[in-house]
Amino acid sequence: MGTSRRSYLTGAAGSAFALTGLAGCLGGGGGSGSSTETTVTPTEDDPLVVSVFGGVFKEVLDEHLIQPFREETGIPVESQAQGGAANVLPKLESAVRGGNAPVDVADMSAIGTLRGRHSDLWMSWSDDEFDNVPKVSDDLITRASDSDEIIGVGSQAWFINLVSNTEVLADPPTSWTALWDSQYESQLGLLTPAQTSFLLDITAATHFDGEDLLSTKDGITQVFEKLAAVKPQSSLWYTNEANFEAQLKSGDAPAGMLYNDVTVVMEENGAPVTSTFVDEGSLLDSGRWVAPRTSDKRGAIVEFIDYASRPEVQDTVSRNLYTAPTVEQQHSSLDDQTFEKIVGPGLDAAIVPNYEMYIEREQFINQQWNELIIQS
Amino acid sequence: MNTRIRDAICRLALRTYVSAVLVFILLPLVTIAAMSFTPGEFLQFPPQGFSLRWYHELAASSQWMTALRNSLVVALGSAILATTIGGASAYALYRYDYRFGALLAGLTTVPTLLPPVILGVAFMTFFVSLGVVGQVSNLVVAHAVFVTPFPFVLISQGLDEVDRSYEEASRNLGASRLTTLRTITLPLVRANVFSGALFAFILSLNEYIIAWLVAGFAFKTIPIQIFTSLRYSYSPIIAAISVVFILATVAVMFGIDRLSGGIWE
Amino acid sequence: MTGIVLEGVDKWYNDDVHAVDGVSLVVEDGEFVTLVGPSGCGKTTTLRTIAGFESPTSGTVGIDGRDVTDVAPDDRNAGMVFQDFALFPHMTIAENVAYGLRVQDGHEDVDVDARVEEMLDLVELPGTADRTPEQLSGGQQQRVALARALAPRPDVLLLDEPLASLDKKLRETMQVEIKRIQQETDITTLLVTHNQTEALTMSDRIAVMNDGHLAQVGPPEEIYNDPNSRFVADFIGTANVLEGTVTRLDDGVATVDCGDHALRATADEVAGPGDDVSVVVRPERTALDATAADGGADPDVNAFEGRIELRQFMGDRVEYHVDTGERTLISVRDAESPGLDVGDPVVASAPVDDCLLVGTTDD
Amino acid sequence: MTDTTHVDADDRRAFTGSLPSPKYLVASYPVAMLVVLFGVPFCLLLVFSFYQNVEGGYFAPGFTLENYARFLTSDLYLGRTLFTFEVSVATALACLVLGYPLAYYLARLDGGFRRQAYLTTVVSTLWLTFIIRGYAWQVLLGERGIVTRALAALGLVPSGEALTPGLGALLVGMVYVFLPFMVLSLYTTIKDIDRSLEEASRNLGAGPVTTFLRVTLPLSKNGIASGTTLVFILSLGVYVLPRLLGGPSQWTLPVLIGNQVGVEGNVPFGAAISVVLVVFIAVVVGGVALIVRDSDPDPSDAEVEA
Repeated sequence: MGTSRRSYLTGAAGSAFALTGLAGCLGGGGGSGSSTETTVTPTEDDPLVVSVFGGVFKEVLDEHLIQPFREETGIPVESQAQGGAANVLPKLESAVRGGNAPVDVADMSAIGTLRGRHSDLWMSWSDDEFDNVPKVSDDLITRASDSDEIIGVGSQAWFINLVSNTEVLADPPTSWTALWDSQYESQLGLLTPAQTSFLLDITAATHFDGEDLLSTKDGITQVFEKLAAVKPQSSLWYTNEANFEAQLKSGDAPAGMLYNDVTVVMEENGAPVTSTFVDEGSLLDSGRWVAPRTSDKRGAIVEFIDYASRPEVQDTVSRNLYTAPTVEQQHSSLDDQTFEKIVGPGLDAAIVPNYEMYIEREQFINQQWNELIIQS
Repeated sequence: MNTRIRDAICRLALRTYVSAVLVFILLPLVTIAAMSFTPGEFLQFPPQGFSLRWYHELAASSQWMTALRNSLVVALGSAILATTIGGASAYALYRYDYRFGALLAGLTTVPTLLPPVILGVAFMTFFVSLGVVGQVSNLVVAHAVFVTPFPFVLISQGLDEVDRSYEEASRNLGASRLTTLRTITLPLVRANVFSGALFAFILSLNEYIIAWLVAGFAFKTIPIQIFTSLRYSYSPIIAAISVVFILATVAVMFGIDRLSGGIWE
Repeated sequence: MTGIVLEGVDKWYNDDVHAVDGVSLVVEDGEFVTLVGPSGCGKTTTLRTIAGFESPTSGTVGIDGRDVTDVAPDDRNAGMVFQDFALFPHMTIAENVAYGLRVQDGHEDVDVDARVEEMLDLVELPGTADRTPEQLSGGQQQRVALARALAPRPDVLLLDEPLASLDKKLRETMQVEIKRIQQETDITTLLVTHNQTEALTMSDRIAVMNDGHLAQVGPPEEIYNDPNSRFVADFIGTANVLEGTVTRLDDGVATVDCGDHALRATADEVAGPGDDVSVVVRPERTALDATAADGGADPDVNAFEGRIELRQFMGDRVEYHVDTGERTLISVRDAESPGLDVGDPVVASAPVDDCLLVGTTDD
Repeated sequence: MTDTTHVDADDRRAFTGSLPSPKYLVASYPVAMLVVLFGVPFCLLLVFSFYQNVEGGYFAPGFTLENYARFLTSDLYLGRTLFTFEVSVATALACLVLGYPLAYYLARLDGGFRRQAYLTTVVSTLWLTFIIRGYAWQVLLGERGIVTRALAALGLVPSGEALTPGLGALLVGMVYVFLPFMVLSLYTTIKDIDRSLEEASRNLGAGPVTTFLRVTLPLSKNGIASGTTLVFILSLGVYVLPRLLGGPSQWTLPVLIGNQVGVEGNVPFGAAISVVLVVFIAVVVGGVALIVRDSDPDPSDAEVEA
């Protein structure tokens, strides 16, 4: 592509602007110019709005993060459940373009954070605005592409592990190579779409000695060719965890890939399932606290993110959600047994997805992926 | 073969078949209803015991209640808007001749025949282009267009049955066009107007994909909330809200039926 | 002030249907005029043009001395009774009757109530105020429709086939009723009907309409006794019509060659020798006699020999169809007169004075 | 809708007077609303289908045929189009076969109450969100669902295996959702068939089957055409059921559109697929209208009954 991405964006923004002008009063002053200089203090009528993933996530974060934050700082705050990260971003993008982002802080997937960075959606901060953020693992901090400013701070991290039904499989698989093992023909539950599943990274790490291959289109094609061989083993390509959970529990799909935190909860509820940290490394995905740059509550946002990054808050959330804390291990006070259960051999042993690839080659990867999973 | 026996067999086969289809239609509803009364954590059929636990949890959940309120607001708004558009269109076409009358009728009826997802994408591009995103009114407008055919068709039917001489008599007695519309035409098609509005309401209430594409970030209607929840679990709370929705839908349908004096006859 | 004035009213539909063709008609104050004609002759369109539901292509409409051609229906003050009565089904009888007053400004409730009562008394339906239209019989609905039309004190009353949906007995009663009410209120009235009996019994004057234009306007007696065209003669009452050519004309008596007969008929100045004409004879002016009774020819009487083909007993009278070879003549006699049977040879005779010469065409 | 011979008296005044004709005033509201709120979005959909997608970002205004080229040259999308078509045809035919006897029975049922009760049952589900109905079938066809267990007990499916997601589950769900439309379409047609025609046929010695095939079926062809077309068109647009009851290999075009726009953030490509689907539907509707032009197969009429 000859034209730079940014010029496309400017064009798009320009046309949006023109139309906004046409729309007149409808836009409510759709000006999306930088408003980071002014900061408004949240009030009960206009609280700090934090959007988080739904389900158990919201329940736990409400109790162990939102509530304590309000009690300690007195800042009015309310949480909202957002849909799956993937479909939230386009809406957030349109909202920010319209100049009226509906939330002040969002718990965004790493990929979503980067997509937002491409579209220049996020507010940025310098390191010295925070006290606790420096304790967060560097891997889990996202910075602006043209400066050193922070735009996303690790909220939670979670592992995608190999999981299996202990009643059906006496000997649970421990290596990603199981996905290619005909012994598991039509038995595995696998995640879709590509940027949720990260099977490309897993394939590259398992069969191609690392991720360098994924930096070129040819390399990606090569990985896809290898990946095609997992199809016979798949009994279910799922987007809804609940779907696979039911089949895993029943033994319908006795093994597969699933979030460690979800599986641990199932296990504790008495389901015959186990979650295994994989030999080649489990896949580590994570969320970021981000703030749409159109928010006018910069002060409270910084305070909130810093509070969320406190080691003791991180530990409490981890104990309840079984997600991994995002602060470096030396700051964490989790006992070894808990740490083992939720972080396994540690953050460093994990496979970290090549997030940039999913964004730069989005269309190509999606097309290949759809052909892989849809076409029979 | 004896004709009478043959007829009897035919009739019996038909009746058996009809019963089977009715079971097929009712089974899912009955199952959901039964499961919503489970006291346990998980969906079970048959349920182990009877409890209103999940209905209490539903009522106590701010998420579900917010979604319910959103759904009702959107459905009410879009039903009203759709009824004004569909009603005006029906009235214009019934009252006057236009060279492009068929075009107006087509424009009014086509939105229901199009795949909703396409309407959703079209509205998304529309509101993004306008730079108006995340407003509740967006969804109201989108749903209104989607459901407009229903009030249009029902009110057209009603107007069709109204003898033109009622309006003429009114005009003849000195009533202006507007007074006639208000005191004669509208009262005579009132049942159709309400039926049309109720259809629009119920359709909007139950619509998912347009709502999902058009609704703002974090704005959830009940269908969106159900779909999102299904991602995480098959909680009996979904069965409970479904039962509430089924009852509401049946109640409204019953109302429509009473209003229009048996729409199926 | 003149009740209704139509001047050269023309109505075209879609440039190809000429529904009303240059109709000019004056209905005087307090007069009862009936517009009569077959279906599709344009009489209803004419009435609707007066009410304002149709707009004339050309010509003017005047009501009570005012040109209302471009006035909306609600400003014409022309009360109308519709064929199907059009009583508002969602209102009570009282609300129906009051409607015309309610939609006008400046009427006190007590006045409206008094007027409703007065009107219901007028149409002899007291005590029905709180019922709904569907609880009333057809005749009662008719009366309510009349009361409703009259309540706002219209300048003129327009009746569009008001009796068409009633059975015969009721129709006769209502003819009398409508006439009585019209006389009591002394309101200018235009009635549209296709029923000639209604026209004859109720009207001060009759306007016969055919194919969009007025064929003849005049008092009932004139229309009946002195039709100006074959159409009018045929449409109003029953008529024997004989076609032929004028061979002679003297002293207002024409001799017409009808093929098998040479008839003598009273002629208007319209006809001259060589004209194709029709001769009209009313059945009741035709005498029937047994053949043997008469031998010589009376120059003032036209006689036809024939046989009784059909005998219809009508209660007070008997109608005979006489086959005279080329045509069938209809004759009516009192029921008391001596009976004739089918097959009997007879002579049908009509005095020259009662044989009327009219043009062959409808004009 | 209006008789063409009637011309309102007010029209003339409109041309002679200075006020705008109420005729156009009345129509202007729905026309304006529909043009602005329906016509414009639809045109924008078309416009967006020529925009360029920006990877990792949004979209850029411009003109490219890339989106259409991508669709038309990809086995994936052409294959999905075929699949969507097949599923819709299968649904329409299954609804016809399953719905006809029921509609016939209801139309010929004498008792007012029983017919009312049955009809109410049939339409009771019609207005309920696809999501709840899809969810119900997910549960019923799940590995512990009673339908699954019943079928397993009959030896029709292996026991303990979920039937969802899968093609079977999708078809069951589709038929479940669209059967009421078909039944209502057929019901109104069959009800209007004069019963004495059937009796005459029986009277002439034809058996019930012959009577059905020679009399009832041909006379109800309008209902068959409109019901089948309606179900087919509505089936083409279903999004929720393939998502809830099918796996990726059961995804239809609407799901792909939803994914492009809502998940992959590729609005232009989603718009292009939408346009293709609309054209496809228009061609089908036009084709059906041509075939049964003189027998009034107005699908919107059938919808009305619904």
